Amino acid sequence: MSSTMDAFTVLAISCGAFFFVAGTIGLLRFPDVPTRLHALTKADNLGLGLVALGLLPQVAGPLAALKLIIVWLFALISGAIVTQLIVRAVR
Amino acid sequence: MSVAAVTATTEGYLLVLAIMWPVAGILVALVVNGRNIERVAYIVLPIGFAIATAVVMAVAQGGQSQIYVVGGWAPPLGVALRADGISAAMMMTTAMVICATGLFARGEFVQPAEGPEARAPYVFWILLFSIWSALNALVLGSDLFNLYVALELLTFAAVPLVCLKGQKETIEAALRYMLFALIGSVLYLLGAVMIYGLYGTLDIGLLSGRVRAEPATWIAAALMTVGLLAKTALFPLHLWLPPAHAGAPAPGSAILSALVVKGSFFLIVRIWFDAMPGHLSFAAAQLLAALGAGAILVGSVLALRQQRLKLMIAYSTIAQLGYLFFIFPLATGFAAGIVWSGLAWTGSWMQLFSHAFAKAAMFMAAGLIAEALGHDRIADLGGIGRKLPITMFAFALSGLSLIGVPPSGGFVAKWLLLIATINEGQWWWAAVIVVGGLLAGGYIFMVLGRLLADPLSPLVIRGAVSRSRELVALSLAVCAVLLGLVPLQPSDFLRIGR
Amino acid sequence: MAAAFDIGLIVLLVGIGAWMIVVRDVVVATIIFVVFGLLMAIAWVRLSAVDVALTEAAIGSGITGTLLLGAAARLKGADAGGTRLSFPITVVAAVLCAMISASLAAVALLLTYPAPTLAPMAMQNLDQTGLGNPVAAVLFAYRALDTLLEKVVLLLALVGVWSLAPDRAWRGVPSLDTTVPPSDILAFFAQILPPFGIVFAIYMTWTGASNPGGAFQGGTVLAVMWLLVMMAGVMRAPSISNVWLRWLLVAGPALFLIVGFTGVFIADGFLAYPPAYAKALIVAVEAALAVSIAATLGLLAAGPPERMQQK
Amino acid sequence: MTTATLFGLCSSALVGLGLFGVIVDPHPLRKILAFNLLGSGVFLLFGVVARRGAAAGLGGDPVPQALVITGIVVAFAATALAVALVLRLFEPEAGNAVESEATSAGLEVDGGRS
Repeated sequence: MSSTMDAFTVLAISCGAFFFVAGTIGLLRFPDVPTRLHALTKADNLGLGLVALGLLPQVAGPLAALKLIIVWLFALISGAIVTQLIVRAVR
Repeated sequence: MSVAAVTATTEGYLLVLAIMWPVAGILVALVVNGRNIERVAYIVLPIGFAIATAVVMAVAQGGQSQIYVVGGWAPPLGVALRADGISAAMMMTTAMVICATGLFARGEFVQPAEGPEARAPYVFWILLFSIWSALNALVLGSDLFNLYVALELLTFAAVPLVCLKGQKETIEAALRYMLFALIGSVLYLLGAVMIYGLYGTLDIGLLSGRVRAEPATWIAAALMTVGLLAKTALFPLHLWLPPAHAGAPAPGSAILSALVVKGSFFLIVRIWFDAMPGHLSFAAAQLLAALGAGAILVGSVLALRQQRLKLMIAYSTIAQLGYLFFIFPLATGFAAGIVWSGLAWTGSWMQLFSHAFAKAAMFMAAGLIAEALGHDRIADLGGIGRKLPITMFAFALSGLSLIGVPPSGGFVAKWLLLIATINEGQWWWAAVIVVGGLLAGGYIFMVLGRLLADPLSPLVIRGAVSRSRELVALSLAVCAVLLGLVPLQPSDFLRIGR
Repeated sequence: MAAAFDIGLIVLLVGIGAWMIVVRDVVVATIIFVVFGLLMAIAWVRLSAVDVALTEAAIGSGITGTLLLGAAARLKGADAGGTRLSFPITVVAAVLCAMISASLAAVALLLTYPAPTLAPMAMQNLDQTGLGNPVAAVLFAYRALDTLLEKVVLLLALVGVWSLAPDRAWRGVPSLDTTVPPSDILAFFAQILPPFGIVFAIYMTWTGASNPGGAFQGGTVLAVMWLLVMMAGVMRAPSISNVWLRWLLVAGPALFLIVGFTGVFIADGFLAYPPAYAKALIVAVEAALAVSIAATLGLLAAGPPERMQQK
Repeated sequence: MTTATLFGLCSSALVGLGLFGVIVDPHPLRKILAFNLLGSGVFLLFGVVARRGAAAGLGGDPVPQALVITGIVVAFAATALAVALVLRLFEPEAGNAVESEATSAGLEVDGGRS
């Protein structure tokens, strides 16, 4: 049982890491700030989500799992806000 | 409770009051309608003055330092306040100059009788209280981090004062001052944290017993000193001072030149004479004094070449600050092998106090002249001395003290320093003191000559100058002269607590 | 493993710091600075300083980032490039900075163990303060004078910022980035996030007495929430002569000062607390401070008033 | 090498970088950014000192940790004031409005450099 869960964790986090790498490449390679932010936020939101998902089987109880999901949700919201502010700043 | 290495004295509560009374003034001033802010000042200034007087009397009568342990938490865990002879004397000077400036500023920063609250008066009075609180905290503090907070308080109060008038040049000057000051305080903080890492305390009294002669200590002390030198505008870190001090409104210039730059100097003395006594090497002391000598020569020569009165006075501040740094080679008593050399110690502090009075008076006089004429071009000042005799007299008296003509505080200071150079066998500084006096004579008489000369064209007086404001400037100048009546010997009062 | 993580983090910190110094565009430099701040917060956790990590994330990166980003945006059109230093002076500066760096590194390597520490003393006296968090005990009991003076520093910085207002705009409102009209998306998020933010800020202030957190962190979160709703156009910036606003600014420091002087009569002296009531008094002071800090930081980031309020 | 020593070296590098930026960078806003980098370096040294002083069951000496919190807040206040000065100096509309006001106020004593 636990080895299945561990395999799931490894798989999900690896996928998450892949999205982070993709997002970072986008950040470095895309031509202007809006497209860079697009690449970064899309990929990183998904990446963070996958990392959180992968960690879910590893935590102690439902409360800790809820915490992880809340962390992801807040990261989503604050990421969206920060992106908006940055775009306003460069325009 | 922690080991009581430091115990409070009976009148110690006065020290807390000295710092917190102006703070209470700031808080009240922030919430009252701006129209009443001057009334707040009428309460804050006299009571603050009374507190300073009480501290001086307590220190003089007790013959020892007054100490207060804040919250009952003794150092190293807590923070103590300590008033020795030099802090008490600094507090008194500060109180006198600030109260005089308050009286002087009444004519300049008044809320309009009708209509809404105005910007400049509201800001000015709050800044004045803040500078007072910060200076008291600086001279009473005995904890390196507490002193850092006081330094920042002083900076944040001084910078807006520079650009209170709002012209572009003054904002530029304020920004440059701000950057110098920030780098200065960050370097100081860097040194302070190293000290904590080495000795586990920030308390100056405890440090004096723990400090070891080792490279890390020297690096920390050097960083703190360089940071404070930038704030004191010692040559060659003086570039920010002239536009900042000349650009401020007259009461602001008076405070900045007379008091604010001395706050960081005071802290340098605290570090080398109280936190690490006996650790200042001969070479380092000579270097500090050499920078001081450079300040005297460069500042005076530049003052001679100025076209504008306020800029000339600002450059003179750079020169006069230079003398203070002779305290390092002369007062540590290297030649005699004693830790304490009283003549130079007294001379340096006399220089600080007399310059504070004289320079405040001089900036006020310059402000009145500029107000009357609408400009401060030295070349076109001809004859204004006859229209404003009191102002001219104030300018002349303070000028004589800056030059060091007897009887004046400036004379006592420079004479004591001269004798000290001979006693210590460091005659080369004597030459600088003499040349500095001659150069000061040059720039003061250049202006005095103009003030008394026949006007090239009929003088147009733009605004009436209030008699009471002239008298404020004059009384400060008289204070500078009266300091010349103290006996020419080491002062016992300035020695209290060491 | 841990050492490898630390080294990686340090390389990142220094690399990003260097990038920030050399990168050409100011806005990009500011964004890099925000990232740097977040990495610093991780460094603070690695150094077992969770209180500082929270402060760094909230102030060092969050609100400073907002402030600088806004400023960079407003300076886009202006010609703000000062005069470049000549090459020899640049070299001298580089050598000087390298020397300072080297001497610091030397100090870091020279420091020996056992290191001096006040941790045991801070813990011994902790029960007299009634607090569970030693950092809070240092801030509000052992070294309360620093904290009180620092609050005055904050207020004074605000007066300094306000003093830069044009005379005609005194009593007016700060203009928060008027160049771009607020977008609907931002307004949407600015309505979702603040309720959570406020709850979090209150929790943070409350828990600071016994866990990492406290008035500074809580107040900063509140300030950021306030800034967010102002920048998104959900709520208007207040006039700086608003009486309520000025009372909010002063409330925290004033209560601190009053409690401090009360200590003269009911305890050992100024800023001393009677052990029985210490925790209650400190929590009350922290609560008032959090509100004042929020107002002060928010207004500091909003800048001086620039126009009169539209009726 | 311990964690504390590693971060000590990091702190020294940041201080050097920040100081260089403050001195050399011509753009005032970037000077302020560099000042914040310099500040972070200094604060990090506080963290190192605190970490070294770990004792009595604590992960670090609480005194320097508390001092850093104060320091970070003060650094923010400094940044805000400096940014306000820069904006006032370089924003075209604000600058013009000020000058006309200043001249109408009466005095023409300026603090310009000689």
